[in-house]
Amino acid sequence: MSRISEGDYVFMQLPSGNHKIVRIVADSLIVLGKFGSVSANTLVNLPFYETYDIISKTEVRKIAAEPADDLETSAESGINDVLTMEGNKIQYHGNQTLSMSEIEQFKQSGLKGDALIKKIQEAHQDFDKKTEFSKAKYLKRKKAKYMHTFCPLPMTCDRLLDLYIDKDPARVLGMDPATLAHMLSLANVRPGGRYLIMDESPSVLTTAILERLGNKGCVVIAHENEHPNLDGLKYFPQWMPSDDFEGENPMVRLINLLDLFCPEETLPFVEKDADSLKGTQKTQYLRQLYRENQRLWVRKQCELGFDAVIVLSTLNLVDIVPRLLEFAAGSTPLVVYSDARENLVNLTLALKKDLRVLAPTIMETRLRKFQTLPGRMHPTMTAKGYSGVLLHGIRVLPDSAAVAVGMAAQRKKRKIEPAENTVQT
Amino acid sequence: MSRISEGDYVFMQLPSGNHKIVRIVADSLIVLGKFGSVSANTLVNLPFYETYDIISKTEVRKIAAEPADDLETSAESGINDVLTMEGNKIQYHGNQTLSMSEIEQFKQSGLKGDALIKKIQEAHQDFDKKTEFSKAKYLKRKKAKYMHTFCPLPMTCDRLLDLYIDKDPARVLGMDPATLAHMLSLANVRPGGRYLIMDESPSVLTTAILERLGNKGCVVIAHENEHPNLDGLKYFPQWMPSDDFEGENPMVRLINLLDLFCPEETLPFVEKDADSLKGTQKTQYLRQLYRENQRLWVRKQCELGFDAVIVLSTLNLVDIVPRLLEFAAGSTPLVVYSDARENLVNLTLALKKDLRVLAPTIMETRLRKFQTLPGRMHPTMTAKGYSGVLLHGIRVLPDSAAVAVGMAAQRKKRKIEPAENTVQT
Amino acid sequence: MFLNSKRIIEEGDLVLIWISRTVIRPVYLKKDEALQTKFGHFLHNDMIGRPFGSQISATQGRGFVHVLAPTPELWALSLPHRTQIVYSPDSSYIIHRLQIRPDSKVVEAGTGSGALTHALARAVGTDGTIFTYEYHEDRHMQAVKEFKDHELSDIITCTHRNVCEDGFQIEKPTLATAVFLDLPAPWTAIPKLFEGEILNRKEAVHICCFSPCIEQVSKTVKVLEEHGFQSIEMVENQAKRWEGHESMVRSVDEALDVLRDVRKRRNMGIERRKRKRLVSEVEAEQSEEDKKLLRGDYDNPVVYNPWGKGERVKEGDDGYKWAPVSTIEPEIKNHTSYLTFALLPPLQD
Amino acid sequence: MFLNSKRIIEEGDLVLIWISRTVIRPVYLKKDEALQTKFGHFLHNDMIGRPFGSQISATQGRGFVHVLAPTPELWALSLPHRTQIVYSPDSSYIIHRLQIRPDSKVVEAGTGSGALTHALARAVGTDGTIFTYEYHEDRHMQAVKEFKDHELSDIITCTHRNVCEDGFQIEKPTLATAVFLDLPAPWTAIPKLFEGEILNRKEAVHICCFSPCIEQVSKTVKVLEEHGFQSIEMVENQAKRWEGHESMVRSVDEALDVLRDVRKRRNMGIERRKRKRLVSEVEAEQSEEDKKLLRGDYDNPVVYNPWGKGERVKEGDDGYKWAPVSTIEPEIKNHTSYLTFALLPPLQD
Repeated sequence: MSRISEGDYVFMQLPSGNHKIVRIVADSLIVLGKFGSVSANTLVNLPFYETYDIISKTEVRKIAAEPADDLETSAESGINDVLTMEGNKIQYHGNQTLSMSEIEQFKQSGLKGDALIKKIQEAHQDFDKKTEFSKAKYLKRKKAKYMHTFCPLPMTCDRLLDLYIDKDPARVLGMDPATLAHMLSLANVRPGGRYLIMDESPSVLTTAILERLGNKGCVVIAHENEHPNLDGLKYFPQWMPSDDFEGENPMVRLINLLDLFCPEETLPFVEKDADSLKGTQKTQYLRQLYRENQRLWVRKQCELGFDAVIVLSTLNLVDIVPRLLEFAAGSTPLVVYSDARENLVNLTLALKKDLRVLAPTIMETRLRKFQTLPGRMHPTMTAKGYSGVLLHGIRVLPDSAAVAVGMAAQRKKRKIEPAENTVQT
Repeated sequence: MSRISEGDYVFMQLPSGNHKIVRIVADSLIVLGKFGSVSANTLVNLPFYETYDIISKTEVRKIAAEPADDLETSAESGINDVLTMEGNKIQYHGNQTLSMSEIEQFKQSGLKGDALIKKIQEAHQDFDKKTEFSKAKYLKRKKAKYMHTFCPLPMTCDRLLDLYIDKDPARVLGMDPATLAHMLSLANVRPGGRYLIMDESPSVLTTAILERLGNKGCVVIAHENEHPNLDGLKYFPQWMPSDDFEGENPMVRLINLLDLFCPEETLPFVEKDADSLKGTQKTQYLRQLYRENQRLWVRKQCELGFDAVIVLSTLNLVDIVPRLLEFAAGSTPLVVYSDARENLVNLTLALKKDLRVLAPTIMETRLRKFQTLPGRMHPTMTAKGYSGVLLHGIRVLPDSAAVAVGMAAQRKKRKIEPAENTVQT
Repeated sequence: MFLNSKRIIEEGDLVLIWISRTVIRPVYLKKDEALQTKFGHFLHNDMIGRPFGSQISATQGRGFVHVLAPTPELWALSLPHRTQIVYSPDSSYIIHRLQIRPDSKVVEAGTGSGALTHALARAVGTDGTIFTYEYHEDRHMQAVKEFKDHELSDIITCTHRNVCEDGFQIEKPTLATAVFLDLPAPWTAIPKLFEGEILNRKEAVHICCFSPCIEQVSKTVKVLEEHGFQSIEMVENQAKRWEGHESMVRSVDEALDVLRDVRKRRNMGIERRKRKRLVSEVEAEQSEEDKKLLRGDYDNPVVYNPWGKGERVKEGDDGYKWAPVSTIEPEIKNHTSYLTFALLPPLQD
Repeated sequence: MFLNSKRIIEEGDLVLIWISRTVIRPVYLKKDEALQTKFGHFLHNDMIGRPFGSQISATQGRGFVHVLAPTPELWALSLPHRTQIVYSPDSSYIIHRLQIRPDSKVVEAGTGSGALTHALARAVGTDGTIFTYEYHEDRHMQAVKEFKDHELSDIITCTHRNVCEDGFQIEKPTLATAVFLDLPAPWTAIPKLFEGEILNRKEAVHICCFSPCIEQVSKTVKVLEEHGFQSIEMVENQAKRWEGHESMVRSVDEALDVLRDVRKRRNMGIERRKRKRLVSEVEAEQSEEDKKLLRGDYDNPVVYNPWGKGERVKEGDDGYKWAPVSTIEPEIKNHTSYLTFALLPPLQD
């Protein structure tokens, strides 16, 4: 994964700090908006992680610069002023950036990229008087605006999530990367595991788990609609489930809630002699057979118990989670995400009465990014607001006496109490 | 307020980082637990803010040291190790502190205070090899344990709150100082203002407002029980309300919810000729008269409207807040504290339907303290967990058409919508 | 204006016209004038004589505004952001920790937008004084004008000065017990506090330095220690704003019924296609409802649609189940500045 | 053990006995042995053959425990805190950002308690390798033993070494694509990564330095830049734990009724005293209920007591109204460490 290949989805980091996912299709033109366009063929075999300047549609040049990603453009104390150091004294010069019309003149004179930046820099009368910090900030800001550069990065789930958070956080239920990461650990996701999940995001949770599975194990997606939302999975063609009846052991298996919870309502599958069928009838039959086998595999796994139940859904959690719990093996984690703590508070209260989950706990993890410019270190001035939290607990098996009297009895508070309470009450 | 006077309540900062409030009563003994005891007379006229070493019950000595207040005792990466610098290299030496029995030996040899610390320090074989940081930390820790020192500070509401947070945060509904401070600003508390409050804390909110009022204005405490909780107010005798009928314009006035909401149920006050009464009968009558005048003053103010309504109560907020709103003048702030965000979410939803509060908003403010030792700057490793939040909004007067149809109509969503919504919907 | 409890709006008053959370317009009321907004035309005459907090309707249309009395917080919200302002979670904690009381004398540098100065003025009231210093001349002039307009000139003394170089001394002693420094290099200003009669050394003096970068804190702490300050403590104040909303409660049984509905319609479609091949006229016997079902269209009212999918459902609409949730503002103030507090004990005679 | 999906407990298994949130005991099961706790006596025989997650009752008394399969997170919870551990909100984000995948090769220094090492081992699985280094000999020995006991020795290669001085090179190339440094001076270890076949320079290498103090971050960032690392980003991960509870809903009408009740009893008391002075025998005519009321005692059952004041009311008890609320842990982890991430692009041939 160190060079771009044809067919790849590539995550383009742009000088503005924004991102774009492009697909490398032979002979196509890759359009990066105001940062220029370049032919896909030119990109094939370029190393990832380097920054390139677009010279023309068929020519790019590797440059030393790093894309602007750690510099804030938002307000900072005195940021609109030019601060200069004279000896030990700090002087203010007010806002003295070039006017847009001056910059336009430079641009129309045909200057581009680095050369344009240099010109603007020279024209800025106070440039030499600036502190190192404000110089760095000024250059980065100008670069972000006028450079035709990009930095190609391989697609990862982390980058997919970043993209959604930038463009439309509601689609990922306002989930921040630290929370997603925490879900994977708390759910004990590991190569070879088999996980029952609900994923209402455009497959962000799904791809995150798949990255951890490698080529072993399986994700079963229980979806509430006729078809699941696999929008993000398309950037990872290796995992995309298909109706391809030749496929073996797919990493992603699908089941809708009706087939999951009410198998008795599934219409009986009528076996046929495939060899006696022809053409589309045969193809159709084999596809149905493949789906039926998938369904049977999932139902079998439901009986064996999954290695974790992981839920990212806007269905009433108090309603859906206890039903999914039935399919978790003993001692496996339950992890539930919600974009509102209130939903998980209600779920906790319900689970406290349901004895099948040990120590249900709500966790809130929040990342805080910093600017790390020398001498100017501080958390970024603004950040996305996240309200998402997760609940985790461990599926346990209440003792046989309790199990014998059935589910209804379990929901009532039982006389037998956990060890720690025995002495406390 | 620069020296201790007889009768003062004094906030004692102790070497452990703990605090204690003591009252300076002539000829009494001030007991500071393991940090020693000293006679109150010895303390009278001592300057505040200095640190004193207790030599004997009748003798203290001013010392240069500052009480240990910015140093953490909790775990820090490698804190249990002795780190030494040898050239540029960092060496580990494991945990090599003295054993308790060794220290006890020193103590039994009669050593005290600074001398004891020095001895322990000398005995610590690796002391010279430690980094400046670990030296500072080591010394502070030892000081905290063996010094008989204290630092007297004047009583303030800020310190009162600190004390409750240390000892029993539930009594102040887990309210952190930043939230209290924010309430005062959002409620527009200023000298001369008249505020209607509920204060379920031991008067922490009350004293915070009183500090801002100086000697002008008034706090009316609406209390749900027969008597309000004025536990914290006793440390500020100047503000303590009394049944003293000689008192004029008390800063604190009390009214219970029944007298506030149902004045028609208050038994009619029977006026008498005070001069015709004698002894306890007269005293009792004058006291009743004083209370009645207070009640009338409060009811009058209710009609005029208060300068803010500030609520710190565990009564159902959706129930109590709309009732209190009636007594707020137009354009004055509503500020409500709760130890659970859920309660304020419910209140926000109720207020959105009730048109009398503009832009009800929930704010969460959290302080994060840092260790500022040179070269070892970081947020404190642990901190109290606060869950409290506040709601604020502005009391407004819905237009007359709406008012005319009465309160019931207001609770329904009206056709007229705020300006910003007119274009959005 | 900022310091009284006026109840009725009069001509000449400064009012803050609340148009929306993000649009608050300061207006001095004058007879026969009007406020023009994109939401309508609002007559000053409709406001004068009414109580503060009144809802005023546009001369035409359904728009309305609220007319509010000025407070430091509302004023800060109404400011076009000339420079970064000290936001209320910070300013309120600063005032709290600096133990500012009615009658306090406070030194502030720089004045900046004047947002904190307003809050400080409210706290000290008419018996106290704020001595505020600003290097930037335009900002200084702007602040002087504003404090005059806001009738705060008696409380606030403005000085145009680079305190880091020229110190704090003015013609009269300031004798402050509280100091607030919002400067790029507070450590250069701290020594200047000891030149002239700036601090009231008979009382404890509380100081707060407000710096965005951690390196500024290190330098500040060092210089504070060198100058005899104690109880040095640095804190950050992280504030988040939440709103209450109602979120639709969608049950599993409803989800299952949606799936059953889809399955039923699909099966009927299969049956229909089968039958069509055999006896096409059978179709004519179907009921109207079954015919509708066969169309399999979500716009079709017969489709089971428990959550109003594709319809315009407003939060809290009847016919659906709702639960309270909180949502955070989309962009939070992740950092404002580090607040370094310290205390200078009184000098003993 | 840590890497499989075993369902049934067997003799010899390592299980984690969950006694309470704060007491989790690692136990290797052996026939006829028992676990003694202050809550009771638990027989290994009662656990062997049962499914993981089973609830096991004490041989006498009402106490019980749960028998859990080990995971890195549970293992970390069970640790007597030998040294500060990397907590799960941090460790999970570190693994995420370092893009650790099944088959990754990872360099970790120092090993510490091994909590992160366990999580790393789970992430790389049997096809990957963790090269972990520890200066402190006791800790190293302890870790070696633990990884062996946990059947992770094939995945984890432990080296007793001061990497800041002696580098990372061991007998075989490590060729790592991810590096985690939890050292007092990571900037002294970074140059050592370029000595020997430590990094896989054909792939991008991700690094994370874990430092509690901000000054350590400054030095680290500088050295990372000098060594060609890019996309340098420092973050803090603030995690808080919440619990759901039910809080009693107390209405205003109930509060008013309590006050009315007090007032009524007080007035009756006054009346009674008056009458007593006049006709003491009238009192005998009072009803039993009025007599009770006159006692004016809160323990008196006739007193109106809607919220069970003075009684033992358990959260959620019938007869009261409750609302869901969340409460935070009384002491939070305010800071663990700053996480500095960076990326070293692959070398181009």
